[in-house]
Amino acid sequence: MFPLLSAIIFLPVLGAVLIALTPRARVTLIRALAFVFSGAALALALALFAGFSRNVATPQYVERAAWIPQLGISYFLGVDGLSLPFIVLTAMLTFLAVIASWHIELRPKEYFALMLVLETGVLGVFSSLDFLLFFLFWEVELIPMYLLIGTWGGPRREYAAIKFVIYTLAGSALMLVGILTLYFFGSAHTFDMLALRQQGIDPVVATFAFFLVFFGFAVKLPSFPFHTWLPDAHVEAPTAVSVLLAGVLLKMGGYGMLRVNVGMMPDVLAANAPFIGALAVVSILYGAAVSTVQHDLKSLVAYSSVSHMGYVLLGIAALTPGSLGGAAVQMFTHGLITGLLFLLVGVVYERTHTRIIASMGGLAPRMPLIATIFVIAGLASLGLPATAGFIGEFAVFVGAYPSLPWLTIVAIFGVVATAGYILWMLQRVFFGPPNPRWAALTDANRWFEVAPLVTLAALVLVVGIVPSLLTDIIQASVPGLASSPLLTAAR
Amino acid sequence: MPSTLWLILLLPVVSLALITLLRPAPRWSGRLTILAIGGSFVFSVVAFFEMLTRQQAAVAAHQEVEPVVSMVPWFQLGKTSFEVGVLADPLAAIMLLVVTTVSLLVQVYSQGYMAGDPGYRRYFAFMSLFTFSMLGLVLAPNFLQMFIFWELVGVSSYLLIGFWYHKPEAAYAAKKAFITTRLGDLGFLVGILMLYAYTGTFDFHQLQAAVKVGALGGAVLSTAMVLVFMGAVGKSAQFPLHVWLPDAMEGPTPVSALIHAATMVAAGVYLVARAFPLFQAAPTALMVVAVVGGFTAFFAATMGLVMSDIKRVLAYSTVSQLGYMMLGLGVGALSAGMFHLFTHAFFKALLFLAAGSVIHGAMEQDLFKLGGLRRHMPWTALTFAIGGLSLAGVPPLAGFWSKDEVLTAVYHSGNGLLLALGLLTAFMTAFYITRAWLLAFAGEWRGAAAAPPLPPGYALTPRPSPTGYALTPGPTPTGRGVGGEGVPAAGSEAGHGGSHGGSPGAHAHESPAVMVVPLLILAVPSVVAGFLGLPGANWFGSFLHGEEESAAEGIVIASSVVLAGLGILLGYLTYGARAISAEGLTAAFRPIHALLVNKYGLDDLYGWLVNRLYVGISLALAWFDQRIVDGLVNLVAWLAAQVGRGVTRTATGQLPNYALAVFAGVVVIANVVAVVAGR
Amino acid sequence: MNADSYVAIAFWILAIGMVLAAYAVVALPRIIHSALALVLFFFQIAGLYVLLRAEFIAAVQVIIYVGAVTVLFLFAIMLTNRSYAPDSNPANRQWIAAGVVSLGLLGTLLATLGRQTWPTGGQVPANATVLLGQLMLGPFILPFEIAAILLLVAMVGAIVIARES
Amino acid sequence: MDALNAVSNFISNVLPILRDLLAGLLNNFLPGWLTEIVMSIVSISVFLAFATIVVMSLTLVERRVIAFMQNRLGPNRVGPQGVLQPVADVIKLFAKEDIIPANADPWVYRLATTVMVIPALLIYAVIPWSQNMVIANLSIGILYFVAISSVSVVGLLMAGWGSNNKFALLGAMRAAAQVISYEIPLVFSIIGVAMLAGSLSTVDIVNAQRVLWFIVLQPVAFFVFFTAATAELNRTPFDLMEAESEIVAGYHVEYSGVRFALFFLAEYLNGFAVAALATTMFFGGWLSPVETIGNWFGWNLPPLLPPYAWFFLKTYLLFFILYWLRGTLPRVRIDQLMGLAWKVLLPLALANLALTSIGLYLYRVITT
Amino acid sequence: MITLQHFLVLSAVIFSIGLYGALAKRNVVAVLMCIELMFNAVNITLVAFARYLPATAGNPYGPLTGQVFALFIIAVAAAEAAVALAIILAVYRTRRSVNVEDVNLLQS
Repeated sequence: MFPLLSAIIFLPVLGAVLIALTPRARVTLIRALAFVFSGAALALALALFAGFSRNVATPQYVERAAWIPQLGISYFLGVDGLSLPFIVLTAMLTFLAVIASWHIELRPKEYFALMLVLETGVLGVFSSLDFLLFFLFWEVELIPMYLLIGTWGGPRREYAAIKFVIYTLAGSALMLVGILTLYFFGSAHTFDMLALRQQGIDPVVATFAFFLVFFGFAVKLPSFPFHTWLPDAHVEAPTAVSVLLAGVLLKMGGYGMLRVNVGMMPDVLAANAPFIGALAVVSILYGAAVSTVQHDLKSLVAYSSVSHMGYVLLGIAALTPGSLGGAAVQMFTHGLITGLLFLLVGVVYERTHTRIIASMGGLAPRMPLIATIFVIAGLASLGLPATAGFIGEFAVFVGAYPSLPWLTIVAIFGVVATAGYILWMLQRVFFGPPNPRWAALTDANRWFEVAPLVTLAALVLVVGIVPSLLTDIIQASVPGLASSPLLTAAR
Repeated sequence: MPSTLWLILLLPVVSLALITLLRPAPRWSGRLTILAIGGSFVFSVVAFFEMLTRQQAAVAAHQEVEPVVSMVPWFQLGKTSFEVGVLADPLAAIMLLVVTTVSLLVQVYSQGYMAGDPGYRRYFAFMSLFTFSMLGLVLAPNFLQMFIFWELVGVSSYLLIGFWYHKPEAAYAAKKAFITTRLGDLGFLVGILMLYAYTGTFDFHQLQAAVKVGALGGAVLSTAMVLVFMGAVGKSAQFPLHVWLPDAMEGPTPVSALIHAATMVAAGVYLVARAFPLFQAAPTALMVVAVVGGFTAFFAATMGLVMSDIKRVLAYSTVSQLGYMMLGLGVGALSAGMFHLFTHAFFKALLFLAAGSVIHGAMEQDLFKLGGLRRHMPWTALTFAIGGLSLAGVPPLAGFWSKDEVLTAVYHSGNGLLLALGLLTAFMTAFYITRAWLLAFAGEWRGAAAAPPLPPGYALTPRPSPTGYALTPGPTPTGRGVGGEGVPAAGSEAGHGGSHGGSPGAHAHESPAVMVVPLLILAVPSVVAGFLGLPGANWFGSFLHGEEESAAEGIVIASSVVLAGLGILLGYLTYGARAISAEGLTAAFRPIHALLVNKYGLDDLYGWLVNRLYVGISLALAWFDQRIVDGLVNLVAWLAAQVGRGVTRTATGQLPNYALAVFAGVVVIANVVAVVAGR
Repeated sequence: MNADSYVAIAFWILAIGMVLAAYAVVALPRIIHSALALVLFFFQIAGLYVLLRAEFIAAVQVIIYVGAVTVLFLFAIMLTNRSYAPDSNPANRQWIAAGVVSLGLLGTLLATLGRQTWPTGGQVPANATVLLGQLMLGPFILPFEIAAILLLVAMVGAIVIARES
Repeated sequence: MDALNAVSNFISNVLPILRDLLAGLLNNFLPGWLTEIVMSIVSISVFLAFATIVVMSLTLVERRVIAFMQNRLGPNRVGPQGVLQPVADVIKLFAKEDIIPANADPWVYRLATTVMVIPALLIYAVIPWSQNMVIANLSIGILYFVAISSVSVVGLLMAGWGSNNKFALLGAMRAAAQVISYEIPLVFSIIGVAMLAGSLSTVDIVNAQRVLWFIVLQPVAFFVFFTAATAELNRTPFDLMEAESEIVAGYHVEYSGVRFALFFLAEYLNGFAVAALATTMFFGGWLSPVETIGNWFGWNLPPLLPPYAWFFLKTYLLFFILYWLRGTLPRVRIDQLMGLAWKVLLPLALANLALTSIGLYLYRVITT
Repeated sequence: MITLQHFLVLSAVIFSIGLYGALAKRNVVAVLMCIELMFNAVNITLVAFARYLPATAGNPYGPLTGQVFALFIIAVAAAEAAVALAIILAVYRTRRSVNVEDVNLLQS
């Protein structure tokens, strides 16, 4: 059988190698290579999407090869309903990010190569079914991100990049301890994620491992109070990198929680659900409140991510089939919406050369297309029905309410707060009397600006109107995640 | 029948999609919208008559009328299947009729009113979106879909209020409207979640069945229904979430007529009506509905007394009338509430459109600057008067019958306080509408016709709309070609010639036919719609319920008529005959007047809550985030750096030192391990 | 006077000689003497290998250590230290600590060795050299090749580093 | 025939038989371990005497041969035809004063000679004078030779350093560099032979040549071996470290008397050992060529001479080549010296090795 | 009777002597020599294991792998010595010293 997953994962890195071999001066060729290889990965991911059996819960397209058999480590890939959406999302956002980076002038060779390497890392995380392989890809993604932020970022890029890397590394270091705890203290002695789901482990040890791993994912998610790297990283990162950071990298945290904390230790999660749910609710409201008073457009969107990923955490904490599915949907839709928002912030910044909200205003007549899409994205972000944002939030609420009613009710206040800061931001940036300072600005008028914006906006609407495209896949595996034999035995 | 319903629902979407994707010429977008909504209207009529037949058949068979339902699965997640579809029963059929009729007329009217606006196409796209959302709401078979379209009408309202987004007030009002209603939706959402958590369904009929078999009830149901009612409070601008509606008048007047008077704001009422069987099973919730409705009716009417903006007067009147409807529903009279909704839709739309005509013709909306317009715009004056009288409850106009039915129901409920509030409201309503009419149409012109100041670099484009000056950049007057200002809408050319710069009052003129005709059309139901619900021969109630309503109470009719008459008289004496000095009244009731003008300080309170308290807390949290949370992170980094700096001293650069340390470590560790392992 | 006795005699002679030579390497004040003591040590260790029936290793030991490595040392000494002064091989400031650590390590090692019972009676195959060759080109082919590459790299590297630019 | 065979056997194995005889004699009245010690001392004495005689003979022959080549007489006064000349030389050298330079490092200076001579003697342990006349038939015999011969480098450096003389030091370093460089092609050339024989043992290698001498199969290896060995021996034309015109006399410039004699001894012992090993590896060792050629044609010819006689004959003939070279060739330059090692001999040896491997592989494929 | 333990003790002693020298010597060449001592001490153990460990079933080479390891160590040691001495020469050329303490670029 054709190793479709391996092909998807390693095509980008192949492209990166080719780019690395291309002479520095041939910028067009470099762009074309990045375009072709990320596009090829996307095409294969869509093929995967098309070929995926919707009614099978177990991983498909499995590839398995012994790697370090002495330690039970293998090269083990597969997609199930949880990972497929994120593979597609990653491939798509990277492709769009490549397009949106078309005009990068500074070291385009390194830029595109790193972006493709990043894609490989992230795709690997979403496809790995071996815990060590998972961890490996988890770490692989860090370095290109560090360089992308640290080289192409804003004025405080080094600070932001180092903070990002060290924070994530701190998380992943603890996560590694957790992984090893699961390996050594479990009954299975394997890194096979599917086998780890079945294994027996001492509850105290499991709790220990749970929180170690949880911390690693919570940093990535990010959940309050581990979120402060995010605004810094976003504010400093270049547009396309922000898109990937918010659209894809954060999802690794939620994905990991679903895969590991829910999939392997649901009983521990159930025991600590109120605590984690409270963390989620704090994230939601705190993120929204802090968002409201941001002066920088980008950090506003960044904090909104904290808030939105709080819904994911809430869905996970609630641990009902519906809420888990909702969490997965919310992650996917947040990827689309926040990706779109960062792209928009990017094109606005391209024109105004400022991101300070107070200095904008009345931009809408100057850039109607950007404004229109910004409004669509904003409405989606605040969870308007018929946009993607609604599906995830609503599903999380529906799923979480029976399990954590009070926390859910408090969390719903986040919806209003979100509406508050999004609309206020729109009002201050786009509405109001036209500012003569911006009289000479143009609308998004270059293909590499328009294409990603329109694509993502269309997707936001399509997913909102026909969510079954997404939910059919998630439904295949995600709701069953919590039903490990262990959990049933514990209850 | 289901296909008819689907067509009703989907036609506006088609027009929305066509306008958005094809970007036709502005006037074609208007025509497209009218065509689509006209289609919806026709099918609504068809559906109505079909429903009528069914209903008669059901009555003949002594059965409850069976609703028409058509469902499609939407998506599935966890154990929940989310479905959408259409449902039609008599309630929905009436509402469809109201929505499509008023919509159609308002769209036609808009062709004149919005002519030449640069956002003409956008306007009609939004209008299509709104119509679609409203129809979806009306046809919703379950709470989920209700909520979805609930939000969608909210966003349509947001978009349309903020249509002239370059006006800071409009942008502000739009945001305020959305967020305020969303606050109510929050309760709505929690209510839905509660219901779902206890029954596992969103479907109205399954919920009713659950109530019937006793699976749902008691405190749970009451709580849930009160929460659901919160949604209605927000959307129907009931106290305490009414503050957005007057501000919403920043939108174009047809929008105010359609959305913020006739249809969308009635969605709250419709929601309560739709969930009425559930409310009936939760008397506490119903009581809350009645009290909130009654209080809002009175409360809003008081503010209507002192408003100077013609649209605001109407807005408060809307709030007040919505309170009536809620009151009616709250006391258990579904048909009374709905009937008032039905008549109110017509006469309030009429009033708004007439007010729009005034604004359009006189380019002024401050009552104290208007005056004497009946000579310049007789049709407008006439239709406004008809609407006003209907609102005031003068028999035999439509408003009289419906309001009377509500009051009768309140009377039957035996709650004296609510009845008193209702009657007082009737008096005040008559007074303020008389005041508004007299100030606008009687007397002499008091205002100027100066154009509002403009920001530098922008030229005023000659346009009939006074509230939304069109702004295009100086160097490129046509912008991206969105609705070129030179493109006149059908029939709107007439009488624009000297629309500005003339002597005071002289420029005022009657609106074009495309605007006047809808007024006249709307005037008809404003007069006669009440005959559908005559006490004793209540066709409306029987259509809704399949049974007769209770008879009228003479005393209620009498007192309401008398009070309305008194109100009109007082208004005439004050503002028409000047027998009573308005200033004197103001002076006499100075504290109250001030309170009313300041809207009881509620806006200020909310403003303080949001702008000071919430933003203050947010600022504090942002500070906390920067200094404490991030500070801790940086502290850890700083500590690590300090430790590193300290440990650096051991880095002598001397390899032997390092090697010594390594081997010393080896020795120590080896021995420790040996001791620990006991080997 | 059997074979074991010869082995024992040879072992003790070599062992004492080796320890003395090793000590001389460390203790002699002139670096050149240390290097020569090292040669002696290498030679003795080759003898020890012969005792252990590892003739091939012994030969390799002599070829590489005596013939190459020591010569390199001697070259290095001769190229860098022209002085015949008697203190060309001094101890540094941490020699006491180094002594303590070394003794500690020795103690640890000896204690560990003492606690363990070691197997006896293994047999080196008669055709050990042949087997060694088969091992190197069979199961250990990869390390063998890597060692070859390592040596090549080391050679090139040494030339590049040592060449006067 | 039996008697003839017995005589022939006695002649062929004269030394082992004598040794066993003596050991058996001693065992009668001495304890076993003492016998072993006595036997060891006797063997060593015999060997040393033999070595001394060989070296003396070599010096004499060299001087006479070179003289002949240079068309002069050479030493011919002491004894008949000057045969006692070496004895006179030895007496002269032993009688001289042993001078240690004042600035020298005395221990290193003294030890250097020992370190030079002992390996030279040790090499003889693996030289197979005949089937049974080998001191130690090591399984790694040839490797042993390589190993031991490399030790002399240390001695060179010790001598150079210990003298505390810049000419000595330079000479020593030149010599060391040269020896080390040539050791590499030397070893590679040996490997070809070892591959053909399938063993590193010298006895096995000789026995592997019963059908065909390896000089036929490995001419290149022989060339490389002999050239490299010449260079290792620091003999002309590779005697740069003793180039009088450049660095006076190289590393042993300060040595005199008996120590100088020991250097001399070591040099010639090494030279003879190299010749002996070349004989062993390429010329059939003790094997009689007569017998070998007879075997080709199926004739059972007698060996004509005892094995060790054949061996000595061949060895002396090879050593003659060294004289010949000395008499013929000029000294090379230092860069030519190194270039020859690295650019000519090493590639040749490697190519030879590759060809040998391929040939062996093909041979195995064909014969099996 | 010489047993494995004799060799191991010998190895330990030599290793410790080498360690002392490596830690306490000032001359880089001396340090390197002491490191060679340590290498050789390790080699003694490996070869001794090869001699004394009993053969295991299924492995025709038996404990001969010890000798293989020793060979690799010798190879690596040779490479190390070559490179190290080249470095020493290079350092000597720039600093005119072979004193370990003079090479302190790592000092912060």
